[in-house]
Amino acid sequence: MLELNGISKEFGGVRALSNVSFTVKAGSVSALIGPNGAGKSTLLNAISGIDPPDQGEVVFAGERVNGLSPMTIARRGLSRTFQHLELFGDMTVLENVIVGRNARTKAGFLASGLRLPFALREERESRKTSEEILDYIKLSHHRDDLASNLPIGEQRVLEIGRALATEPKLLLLDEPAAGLNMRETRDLGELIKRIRTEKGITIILVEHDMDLVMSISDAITVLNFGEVIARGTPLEIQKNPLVIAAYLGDEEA
Amino acid sequence: MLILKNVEVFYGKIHAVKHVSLHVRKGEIVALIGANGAGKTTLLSTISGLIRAGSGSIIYEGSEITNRNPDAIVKMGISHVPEGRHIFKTLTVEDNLLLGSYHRYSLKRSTLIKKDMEKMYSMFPILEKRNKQLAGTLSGGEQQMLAIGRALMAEPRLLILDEPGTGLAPTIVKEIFSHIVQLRDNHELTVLLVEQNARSALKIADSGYVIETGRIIVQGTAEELLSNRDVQRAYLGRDVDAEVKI
Amino acid sequence: MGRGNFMALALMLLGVAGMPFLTSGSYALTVGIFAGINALVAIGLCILMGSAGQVSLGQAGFYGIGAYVSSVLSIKFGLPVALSMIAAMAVASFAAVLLAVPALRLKGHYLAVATLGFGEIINVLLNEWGPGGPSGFGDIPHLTLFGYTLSSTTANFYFIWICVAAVIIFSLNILNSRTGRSLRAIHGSETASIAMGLDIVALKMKVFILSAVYASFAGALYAHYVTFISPSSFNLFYSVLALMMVVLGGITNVWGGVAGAIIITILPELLRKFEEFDVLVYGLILTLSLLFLRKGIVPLLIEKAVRLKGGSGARA
Amino acid sequence: AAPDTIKIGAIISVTGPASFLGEPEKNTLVMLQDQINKAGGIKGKNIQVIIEDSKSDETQAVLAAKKLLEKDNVIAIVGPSTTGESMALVPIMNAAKTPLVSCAAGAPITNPVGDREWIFKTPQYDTSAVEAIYTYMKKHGITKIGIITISTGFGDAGKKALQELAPKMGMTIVADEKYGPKDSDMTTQLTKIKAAGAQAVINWSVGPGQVVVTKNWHSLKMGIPLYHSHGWGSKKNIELAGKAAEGVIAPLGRLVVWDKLSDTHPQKALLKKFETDYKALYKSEPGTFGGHAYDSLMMVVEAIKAVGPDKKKIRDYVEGIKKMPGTGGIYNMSAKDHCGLDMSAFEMVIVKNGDWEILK
Amino acid sequence: MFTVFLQFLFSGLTVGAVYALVGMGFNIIYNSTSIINMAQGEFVVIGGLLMWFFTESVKLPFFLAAGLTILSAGLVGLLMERLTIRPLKSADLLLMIMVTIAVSILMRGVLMFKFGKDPYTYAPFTEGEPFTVAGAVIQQQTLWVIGVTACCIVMLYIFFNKTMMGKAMRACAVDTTAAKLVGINVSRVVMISFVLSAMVGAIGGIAITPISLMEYDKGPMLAVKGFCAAIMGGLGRGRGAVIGGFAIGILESMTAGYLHSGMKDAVALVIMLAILFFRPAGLFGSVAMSRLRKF
Ligand SMILES: Nc1ncnc2c1ncn2[C@@H]1O[C@H](COP(=O)(O)OP(=O)(O)OP(=O)(O)O)[C@@H](O)[C@H]1O
Ligand SMILES: Nc1ncnc2c1ncn2[C@@H]1O[C@H](COP(=O)(O)OP(=O)(O)OP(=O)(O)O)[C@@H](O)[C@H]1O
Ligand SMILES: [Mg+2]
Ligand SMILES: [Mg+2]
Repeated sequence: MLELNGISKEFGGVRALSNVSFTVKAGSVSALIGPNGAGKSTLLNAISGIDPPDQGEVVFAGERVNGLSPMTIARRGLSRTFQHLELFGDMTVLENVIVGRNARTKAGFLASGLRLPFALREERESRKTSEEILDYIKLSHHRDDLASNLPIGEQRVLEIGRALATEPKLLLLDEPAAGLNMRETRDLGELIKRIRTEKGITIILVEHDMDLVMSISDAITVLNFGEVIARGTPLEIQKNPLVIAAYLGDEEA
Repeated sequence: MLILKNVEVFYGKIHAVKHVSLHVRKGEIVALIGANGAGKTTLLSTISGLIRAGSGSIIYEGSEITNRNPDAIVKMGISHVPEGRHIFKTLTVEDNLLLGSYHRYSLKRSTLIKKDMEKMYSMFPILEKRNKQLAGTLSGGEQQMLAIGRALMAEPRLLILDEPGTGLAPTIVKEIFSHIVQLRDNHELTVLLVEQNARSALKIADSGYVIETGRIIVQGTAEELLSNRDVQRAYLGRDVDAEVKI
Repeated sequence: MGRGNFMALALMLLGVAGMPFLTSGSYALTVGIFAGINALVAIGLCILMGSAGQVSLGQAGFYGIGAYVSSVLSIKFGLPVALSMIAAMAVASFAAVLLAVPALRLKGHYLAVATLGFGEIINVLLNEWGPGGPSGFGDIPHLTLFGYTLSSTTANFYFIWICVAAVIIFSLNILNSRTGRSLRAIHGSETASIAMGLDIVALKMKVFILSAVYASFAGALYAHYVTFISPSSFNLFYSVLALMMVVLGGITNVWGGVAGAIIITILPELLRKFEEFDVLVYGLILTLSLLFLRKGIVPLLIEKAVRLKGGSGARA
Repeated sequence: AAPDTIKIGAIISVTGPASFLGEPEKNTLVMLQDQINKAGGIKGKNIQVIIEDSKSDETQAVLAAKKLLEKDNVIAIVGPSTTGESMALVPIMNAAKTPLVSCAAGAPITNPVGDREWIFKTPQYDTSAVEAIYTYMKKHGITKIGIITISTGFGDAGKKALQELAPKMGMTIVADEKYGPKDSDMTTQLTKIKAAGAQAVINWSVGPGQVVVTKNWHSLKMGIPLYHSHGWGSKKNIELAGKAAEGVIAPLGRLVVWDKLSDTHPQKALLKKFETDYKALYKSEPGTFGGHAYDSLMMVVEAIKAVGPDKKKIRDYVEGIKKMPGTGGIYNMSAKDHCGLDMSAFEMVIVKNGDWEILK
Repeated sequence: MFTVFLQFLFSGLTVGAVYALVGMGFNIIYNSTSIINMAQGEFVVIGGLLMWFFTESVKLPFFLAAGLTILSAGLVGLLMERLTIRPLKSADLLLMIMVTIAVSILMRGVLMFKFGKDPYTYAPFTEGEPFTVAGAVIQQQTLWVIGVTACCIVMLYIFFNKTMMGKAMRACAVDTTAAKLVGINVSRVVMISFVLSAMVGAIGGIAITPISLMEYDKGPMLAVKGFCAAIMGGLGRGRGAVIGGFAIGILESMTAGYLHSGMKDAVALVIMLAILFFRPAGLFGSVAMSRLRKF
């Protein structure tokens, strides 16, 4: 599904990513963990084209996508959420999701302004799909609330819902559990699992909550100082001394 | 050291904090636990003066600080690490830390403050490496470290922490907590702590309060709370019912 | 379109239809005409700023292009006025693309200055190369539609306000649709919009064009009604005035643009009796109303209405 | 107002960029109204001059005209102050069949006369002022000139007149420069004019710009004379420019130099009264522009005196005015000329010792 | 030829110095609030007109008059902030900017009421013949203007970069909540920034009036030019406004000199647009920084 070859990225002297390569299997949940500043968010930006890499190749669904605009990449079926929530705060929950449908709809200024039949049809359909998504992520009761008025936990879920509306093949989640309490984190884990199994969407997850990471991922990649220091299943990673030293710390220290 | 008596806070018509009274003793770490939207952030912001209390009184070291301006409250030795970090995004890391010491800054003290900055750098080495970088370009976790470091630069006697662990790697959270414990033990720092991970918060705390929809519903020592079944079920992630079934 | 909008539109049309019977003579109608012309500019600015979050201090440039191009084509090339108006809007769209190229990279104050610069450049060009130079030129023909020449004030009044109504409907349709949502999304978060697959470059470009088309249409209407134009009607002062209209009326709602345009047009007329002091009183009124209205008149009214109904009301 | 007052409208740039015109104009109108009424009005009826501020803006001028015509039912309108505003009113006045006597100078206001049936103006033609300057220059052997004009309607009209008449009168314009109404330094333009080898500079503007040009001209020690337009005619300009104004020449209406006229001059008595009355009332000088308002209003008043408050009759009377002394000159209107002044309205005036002096 | 060039340059410097001062005034307020204060031009006008009032009308000695003028302007800045900016608190930025426009209209109304529409001027700081440099003439007052500008530049540089107060001001604009949390009295800092920028504006007015005259409605033009200068140099950057101001002044002068004076404003603006195209945050502004800020 996704193949990274030698991704490097530098910010004025700071080497945020150096020669990162790995592949993500279709239909899996892959976690990306590592200390603060390891380059995880930078990597997600590189993959989604928001901040393209200096070097290396991103192959998505068999095609090279680096160099393409984030918009094009999104339309090819790659969607994401953000570490610092990036919701459209002045819009309602439903509207936020409908915007996600934009990648799959067409009506422009004239068609909308003149209410051409196809635009109206499209509008009805996006509304319907979006409401279904709200049901799916269990936010229907907030349908007409402003997104900025939701508690953080639900905002994180809403971002996932908005990303789902673009009908992605690959979903990148950047710290979706940050600011969530235990119960919400558990619900989030369930949601991610459902998205994987019911919708067959491949997921890359960046997260510091190890309980969540260990319980839902198939494979884990560990970054440190912009380099991949380990890859493996949750069990392997938990035992890896390098990872323990760099990131996990001794259990119950 | 800090006493809240019947504090109420409103957002327009929303009654966010209802008749809250609590007591933080000098040299104690007090944990405040509650679900999302319970009113924790609101309460902390009221203490530090960012939000005005509707009624009630807040007494700090014997003097009334209810609805004082935040800058006056900072000068009295209360420092607040807010939710959402609120670092100065377009200033450098160094300037952020320096501004932390704003209320005690004077030319005479500048070498002293330099030294304090070194301390922060040794606590968060990554910040030193990034010291000329604009704070807004730091990674999420680095920003959180900066927010904590900036608050410590004020040399507070009471530190208010609102979810300091958010976005931080597990090792760092542990480190920060052990620092806080050290500061309490060696410098009599008093801490009011809100943390989503209630278990780890209660582990370092001396006492705790549980707040739900704006009301304090349980209070006690940390041990009491850790062993309270309702608290366990609601906030410590332990599925008591399931365990019982097994 | 929503009930609120429908009712507002019906009310507006009723008012327009009744105006000529309620007032004697053409003074009030003339004020109404200018209010309508300003409303067109303000609606475009509302969409540009309120929805898409793009500041513009250059609307006078488009307004001027509309007036000049249409006038010149109809006088010098003898084009039918309706045709020259369309050509003027085309030229303004082209200018909007030219402006959008640098403007797309800018935001906030930088965008404000870039658009301001654009408006001023247009103004200098009109001064230097426009027919009549700074003194302007006259004898511009009235608009003729289906063999009927709009020379009377009443005819112009009706025609312009019908245009305003059409533009309002068109704009509301845009705003309550995929396009409008996309614009608001860009305003909310550009990063997220890109990640959602929005073509923000094209969208911003098009919204600039839309506001330019509205403003140039207004400019052409102005020229063919007054029949005399000079560059001083299309300077920065007008751009600022347009901005004042939308902020005062409420930037987030096209009705805000209409209301603001009406108020800003009528206000100086009401202040005539203050003579010398009108600038002072005008400034005072503006300052106070901005201080007390904040979100603008229309959003405030909607809020009031919603509160009266005591529930979650219709969004505009 | 009582029903037997005669209402005359006035549209004046009291505020806005052209307010330096509007200020003395408005003062003059108010003063004249009071004087006339105190003297018993016109055949026992008081006059009321309803002054509307056009804010130097054409749209506002149009609205003001509509208001005056319909709400106040005025029988004639005096003003506006600028050419653009006057032009914008042409169709309105023609449609309303009400006379307008403009206080602006632009030739297109009254030309072509065929389309300007109801429009008159009192300020001298720009071409007349240019003619006066060129004639004087030729006498003094100057043929190569540099011109510098303000980028407003006033400056533009002057520029066109200067360019149009230059070949006819044997002048060559070697440099043609501009500046904006709020510019604060014109040394660059003047340097260029000097470098182009001009024998004299002509500045065409009103407002503070001409003072700045004068100061710059002085400090550059350009060594060639500086001429101003008829917009220079205010003592205030000499005061502001200080010693830099010494030696500056301009074609001015006789208002500013009335005390230097011979007692037999037909304008003298009128000018003297106007100037002294104005000074007594407002502690400043009416200047050329106050004079325009004086002439415009007086034409209407004279007409009403003669033929009564009837729009058509007023128009016909004004068109028939002959040998009427005013502040701007001696008016001779006709069906072909709705201004009625020529070059003879001007004197060439030089600044000497901080005062005006008529050149022979 | 060189003489002519030099003369153009001097002219550009004279005009540019004022743009620079106005631009710096913008920066002071921008740095502490993110607001662009459209009444900045009126501060310059107040400086010029009050100085006239105190020297010519009240006949006070120069330094006393200048001091009083600067203080009065500061007071106007203070009143403006307390009466219009402070009540708005955390309102939308655009609204605040519109309020400053409304206030500028109000100020013009008051100035017109008090001073009328006539231009004013007074004697240059030092009387005497202009200096001649390689054939080009430079007035003494021009040197004063440039000198005063330079002093302001240096003082403001030290203030913003070397003092804690300066840093605190910048902090206020970035994040008010955060500023409060580190103990900054945000309301006072904002007030100080208005006072300071009013004073800087007034100083500009005092210096320029003997050269260019001053009238009640000169403000908007100065504001527009100063705004362009601040943007061209990069908002918030002291040296940006200075370079921007001089660049615009010199560009205008050179265009007038070598191309055509009618196009001078347009050419300067076209070049500014070109600069913004390649450097969207101005000459000295950092794109990274502007990305982190909404305005
Ligand atoms: N625009 C930038 N300029 C300079 N340095 C940057 C920039 N963006 C990121 N960095 C640096 O690159 C490093 C990697 O950042 P990144 O955001 O990818 O970390 P991360 O792994 O997501 O960390 P966290 O877990 O804290 O979110 C950090 O040290 C950060 O300071
Ligand atoms: N600015 C605001 N305006 C209106 N209501 C608010 C505002 N901020 C918070 N609230 C409401 O006040 C209540 C308490 O919110 P608060 O942020 O204090 O909760 P919290 O316990 O900190 O939650 P979290 O765990 O999500 O941080 C919530 O119901 C919230 O919706
Ligand atoms: Mg990250
Ligand atoms: Mg909280």
